[in-house]
Amino acid sequence: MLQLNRDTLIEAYRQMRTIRVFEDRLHLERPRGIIPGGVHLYAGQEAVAVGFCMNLGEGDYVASTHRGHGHSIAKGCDVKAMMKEIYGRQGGLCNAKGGSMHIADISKGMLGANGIVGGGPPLVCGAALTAKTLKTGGVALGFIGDGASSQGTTNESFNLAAVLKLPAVFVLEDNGFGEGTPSSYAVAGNVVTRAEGFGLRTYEADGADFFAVYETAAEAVRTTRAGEGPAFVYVRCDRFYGHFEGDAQTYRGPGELDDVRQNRDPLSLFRARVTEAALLGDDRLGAVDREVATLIDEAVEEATNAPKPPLSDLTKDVYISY
Amino acid sequence: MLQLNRDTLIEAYRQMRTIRVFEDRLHLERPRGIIPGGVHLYAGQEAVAVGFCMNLGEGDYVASTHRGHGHSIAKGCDVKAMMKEIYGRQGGLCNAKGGSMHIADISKGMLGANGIVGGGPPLVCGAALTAKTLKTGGVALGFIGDGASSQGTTNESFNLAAVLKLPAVFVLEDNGFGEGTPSSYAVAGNVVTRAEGFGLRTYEADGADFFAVYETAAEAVRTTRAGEGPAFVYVRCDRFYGHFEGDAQTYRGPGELDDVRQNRDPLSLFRARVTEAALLGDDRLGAVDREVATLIDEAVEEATNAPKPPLSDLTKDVYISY
Amino acid sequence: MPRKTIRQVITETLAAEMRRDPTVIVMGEDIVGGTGSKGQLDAWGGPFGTTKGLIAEFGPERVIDTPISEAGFIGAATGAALTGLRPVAELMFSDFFGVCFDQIYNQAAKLRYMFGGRAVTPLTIRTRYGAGTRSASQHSQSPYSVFTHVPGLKVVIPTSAYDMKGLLTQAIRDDDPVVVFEHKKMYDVEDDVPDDSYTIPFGEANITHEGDDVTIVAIGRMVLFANEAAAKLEREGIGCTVVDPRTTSPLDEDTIIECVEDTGRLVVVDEANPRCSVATDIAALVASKAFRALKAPIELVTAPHTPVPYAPDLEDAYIPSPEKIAAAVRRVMEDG
Amino acid sequence: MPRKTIRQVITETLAAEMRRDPTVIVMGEDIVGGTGSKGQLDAWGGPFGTTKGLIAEFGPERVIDTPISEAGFIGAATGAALTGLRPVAELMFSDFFGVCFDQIYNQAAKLRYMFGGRAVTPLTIRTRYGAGTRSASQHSQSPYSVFTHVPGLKVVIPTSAYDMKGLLTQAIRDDDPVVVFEHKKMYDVEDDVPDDSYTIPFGEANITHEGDDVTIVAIGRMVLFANEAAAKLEREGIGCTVVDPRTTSPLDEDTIIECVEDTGRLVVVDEANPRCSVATDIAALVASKAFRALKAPIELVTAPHTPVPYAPDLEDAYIPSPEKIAAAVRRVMEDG
Ligand SMILES: Cc1ncc(C[n+]2csc(CCOP(=O)(O)OP(=O)(O)O)c2C)c(N)n1
Ligand SMILES: Cc1ncc(C[n+]2csc(CCOP(=O)(O)OP(=O)(O)O)c2C)c(N)n1
Ligand SMILES: [Mg+2]
Ligand SMILES: [Mg+2]
Repeated sequence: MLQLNRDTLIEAYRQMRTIRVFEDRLHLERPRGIIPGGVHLYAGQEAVAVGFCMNLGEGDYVASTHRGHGHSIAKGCDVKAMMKEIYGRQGGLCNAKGGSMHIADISKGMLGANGIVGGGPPLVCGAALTAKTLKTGGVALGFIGDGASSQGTTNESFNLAAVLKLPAVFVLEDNGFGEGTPSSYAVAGNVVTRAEGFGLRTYEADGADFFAVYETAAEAVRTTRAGEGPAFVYVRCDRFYGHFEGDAQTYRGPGELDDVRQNRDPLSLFRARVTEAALLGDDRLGAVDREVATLIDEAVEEATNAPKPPLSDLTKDVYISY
Repeated sequence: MLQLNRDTLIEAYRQMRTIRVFEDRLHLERPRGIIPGGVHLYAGQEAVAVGFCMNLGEGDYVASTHRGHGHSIAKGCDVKAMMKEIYGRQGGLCNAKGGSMHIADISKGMLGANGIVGGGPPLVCGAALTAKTLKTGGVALGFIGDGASSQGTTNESFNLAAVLKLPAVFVLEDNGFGEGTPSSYAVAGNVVTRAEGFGLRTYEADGADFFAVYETAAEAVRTTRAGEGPAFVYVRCDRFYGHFEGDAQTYRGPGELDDVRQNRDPLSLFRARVTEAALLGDDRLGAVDREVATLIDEAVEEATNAPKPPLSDLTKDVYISY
Repeated sequence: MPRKTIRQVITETLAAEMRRDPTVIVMGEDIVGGTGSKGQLDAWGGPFGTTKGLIAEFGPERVIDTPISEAGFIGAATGAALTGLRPVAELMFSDFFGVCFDQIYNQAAKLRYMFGGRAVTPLTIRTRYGAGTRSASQHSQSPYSVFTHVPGLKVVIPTSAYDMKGLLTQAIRDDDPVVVFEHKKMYDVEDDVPDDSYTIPFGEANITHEGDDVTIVAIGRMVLFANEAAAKLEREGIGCTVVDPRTTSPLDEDTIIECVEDTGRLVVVDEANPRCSVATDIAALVASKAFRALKAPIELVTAPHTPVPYAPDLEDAYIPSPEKIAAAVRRVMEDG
Repeated sequence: MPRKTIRQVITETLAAEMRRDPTVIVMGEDIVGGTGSKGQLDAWGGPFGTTKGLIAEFGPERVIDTPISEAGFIGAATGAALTGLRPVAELMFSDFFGVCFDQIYNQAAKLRYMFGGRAVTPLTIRTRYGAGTRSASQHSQSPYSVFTHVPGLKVVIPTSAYDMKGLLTQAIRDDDPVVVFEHKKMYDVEDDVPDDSYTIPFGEANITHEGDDVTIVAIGRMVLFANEAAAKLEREGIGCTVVDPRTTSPLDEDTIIECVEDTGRLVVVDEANPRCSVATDIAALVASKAFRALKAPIELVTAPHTPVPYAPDLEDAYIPSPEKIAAAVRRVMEDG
């Protein structure tokens, strides 16, 4: 924690805060009926996306999941263009073709959210293969849900990455559930043992604790970049909202959600830690809060007012040439 | 070893010998051009199929691979009907529709060879689910190649079996290669650790040693049948012929194959053990050899002379009703 | 007769068949929801509530939440079918067939044939299709042509609650593997449905509108749109016969051919992509077997050769509409 | 001009493109064979020897033996294409598409569209199809209709060594995902092939036989059979134009339509299963866009709606033959 300078801390907070406010706001806006499609909110898991992506550079890649807003923001996607995308408007990051579940910005190394559970890990291997083949020094990082750990593609990718000694990092975010099904039920055995069995270097971190995530990420990314082969990081974390907006989360035990929100909020914990250690004061943090609030207000405002895409877009960009 | 009575030993030898002669004979017949399709021979791995299947009963199931002759014989498929199947003739176990790669006899609990690497493990889960749901006391056993351990379906099945606590046994036959690619290259890490990670009870045995396989199989099947959940058995073994007939095996090191044939032949090792221990004499074993030779001679003779299927069979048995 | 929605009828049918036959089980992702959790069981009943309530009556041995492993659990359903159960597996969205199709098309569909007729695979797969929910390219497709292409599979696409009950009952009792497609936007479609069980045989089309001028063969939700178009065209003096094949495999070729022989004109409507589709299949059937009856070129009204876009206006433009169907009918009327 | 087989030309083309562009890599199962073994490297060069020799020139960084994980490595090829490589992945048999199709149809094919045109995926998948090798139901199929159905994919089915070189070169240089189908029984087809590189554009059909009476559109190996039938029919006084579309996506609709307008009769030949197939696709195209030119019903000569059987006589009966094609041509001649 002490190794991080104030600018870095501010940056970490800003990003986590941006994700949180982005998601909180979508939670409020979604019932109003202006956002066309469903959204899977990342609130509660911010420390994971930010802790890892702050250890990545421009030449590094991330492949995400259906719950992709946090990863996208952390990997540097334009927040306003993301909002427009979710609103299905012109100026959307994917020209309103993809929506929440397909947010991507290849120029930022963000290879896309993915509507297919387990769709991402093979793409991670591919991006890592590019880095290795072209000797760019880059690494590719894949976020994986606990539910996705059951998909064949995930395990195929672990093996493939290990066989080809790819510079790939797989981050398993165990937020306790895949839809309404607990990971304690659907994920047998122990995923860290599995990853070891596939020949990956394994790490663990608590996803509520930004500093733990950051340090583990630094180590996993550093060793992977150094050519030590692919790594696997298990992170226990929690999502604050339902699987999708509208999910009543009745599969949670009584008081479970309150407990999580109270005791495992990565933003509160971060704030407590940095203020206690007198590294940042409420004034600096409050300034960030206000800046983020303005950014998200503007993003929603601009998205709401942005024009819809022209109908001619329907048949555009299927092919480059046909 | 001493727990096995003579009849059991004779039966084990007969089955291993049947597989060996069946495969040796196919190796000789294949170049003559009467057998229409390709074959993947099991010679060298006999102790695995027999050691496991002797621990199964009529109500138990086996799902096999593209290298399925040994498993089929060991699970009680009719040898002559198998031969006719491979020859593509009437009376074939699958009415000449499937050939070597699809030999099956559901009435014997043999759920089929499989042309798809990794195709079998999900079917194993299904048969085990039937046994569990209908409380038949049966178990389902899947043979898996080292190459197949890389397929997503295999790992999905491990997890599924563990989550549903299915009476399933997965037997990984590591014969060192998937086609021309060594398992030491293509299978990263350690498959036993993987299986543990998926929550399976794990065992290991040397596939050249019938007695080791048999004992391990007995334990794995017993515990699984007793409701302790799915098991995984890793067996190191060797195939004597190429991946398919025609494969020159140039991927093997100099002397490698000779060494394997000389020192890791499960039949020679079995014979040496039972004769040394004076459990069976060369006379008894020789009698089995002669009986098996006659059986295979007759099988080839009958298959060669069997009529071809009528053309009307082409459109039969696609559906039960349509 | 009681009015019921498609959603209700699915649950009711599953329950009825499970009561009738103890070998019927249902399995899929979150078809219960909350299995093993500290909260409520049956938290979801599937993402559209179609299996809600089953766990209470039949328990976790017969109503099984699976891990997210479609190849694994659909293959398991196949293996279970091969050995004595009669499983109903739910593939949450048919868009996901790409992760599990081997177990469907190389295993379930072919086992009986490859094993020389000595295997029975009474598997039912329930799955969802269709655009219109603003769910973009990977949750909005209609890939039933791929399933129809495969020998050994039967493919069912019900378009009313009445048909859903009869066809789903038949699917579960059928001894061949059957895939039932449910449109995400049709769960609230409501009509008269008897309480008692009944089956509708596969391969028997339903005529949902009658008229002398043009035959419209429509698939799935497009039957509703075709009926709308036909009602409108009737007021314009153009008579349409709307044919709902109900199952694309087997396909009721006779009814389609008879209708085209009566009307002399054919419009095929399919919300799937246009290449190698059910629409081209039906057009080819008529062009080869009822050619002499045709007075005008066959018109195909389909989605364009593009993925499904996210933005609402684009997605609406992607889906064939009653207006586009009517326009195609008018074109074939003008054309001959 | 030197005579070369399709097999030779594939290796030659891969090598040429790898020399030309350092971002081209090849990957697949046993495309080298023996990687990491104590024996010889390049023990296989793929099951048909099509990649033999590449490892010696380009080394293991660019010629990659993968584990048996089609979804994993084809997805990796997709991810590599997305980030700057130009991978050529080999799917050993197209029958295996069921284990990896998600990465092909939901990922590679759609990324560009879903990302609003801001992604390029220059992926080539080489794969094998076709019956006739006595390999039964899971190693003999021709599932190109499934790929053709998918917007975002290009589908190439070369039928000569000359075409293979030009089309494979184009596939590798193409910035869209392309799937190239190679027939297992055609690797020894030999014809004149220049040593220098050239490309054949996609969507341009090739006319392999000319005649006035009937248009035969044939796919893949069926082009050879159609040419055989056409030669025989010519001696009987029936003139056939044989059209080889070469690519089914994009499809050269214009040439097909022009030929049918010239001859007035159409026979479509396809070794794949008949439902929702490329054959029905072409028939539907003509029935909708060249209907007025047709003098007779369209004939489709295809495999039956069955899996591929093992026994040689059954398998031979499964595959369309020159005789069956000729019979269909005679039928359309009699019919109008
Ligand atoms: C192949 C596939 N199967 C099922 C789904 C439906 N689905 C979407 S998200 C999800 C749960 C994923 O759980 P997890 O991986 O833990 O991610 P989380 O939602 O917790 O972030 C499921 C089953 C899907 N999108 N793709
Ligand atoms: C899905 C799939 N991929 C590839 C193949 C081609 N293939 C057939 S056998 C084989 C090797 C299998 O190796 P292993 O599992 O070790 O079994 P073994 O041949 O050693 O018995 C391969 C790659 C296939 N049949 N199916
Ligand atoms: Mg989760
Ligand atoms: Mg092996």
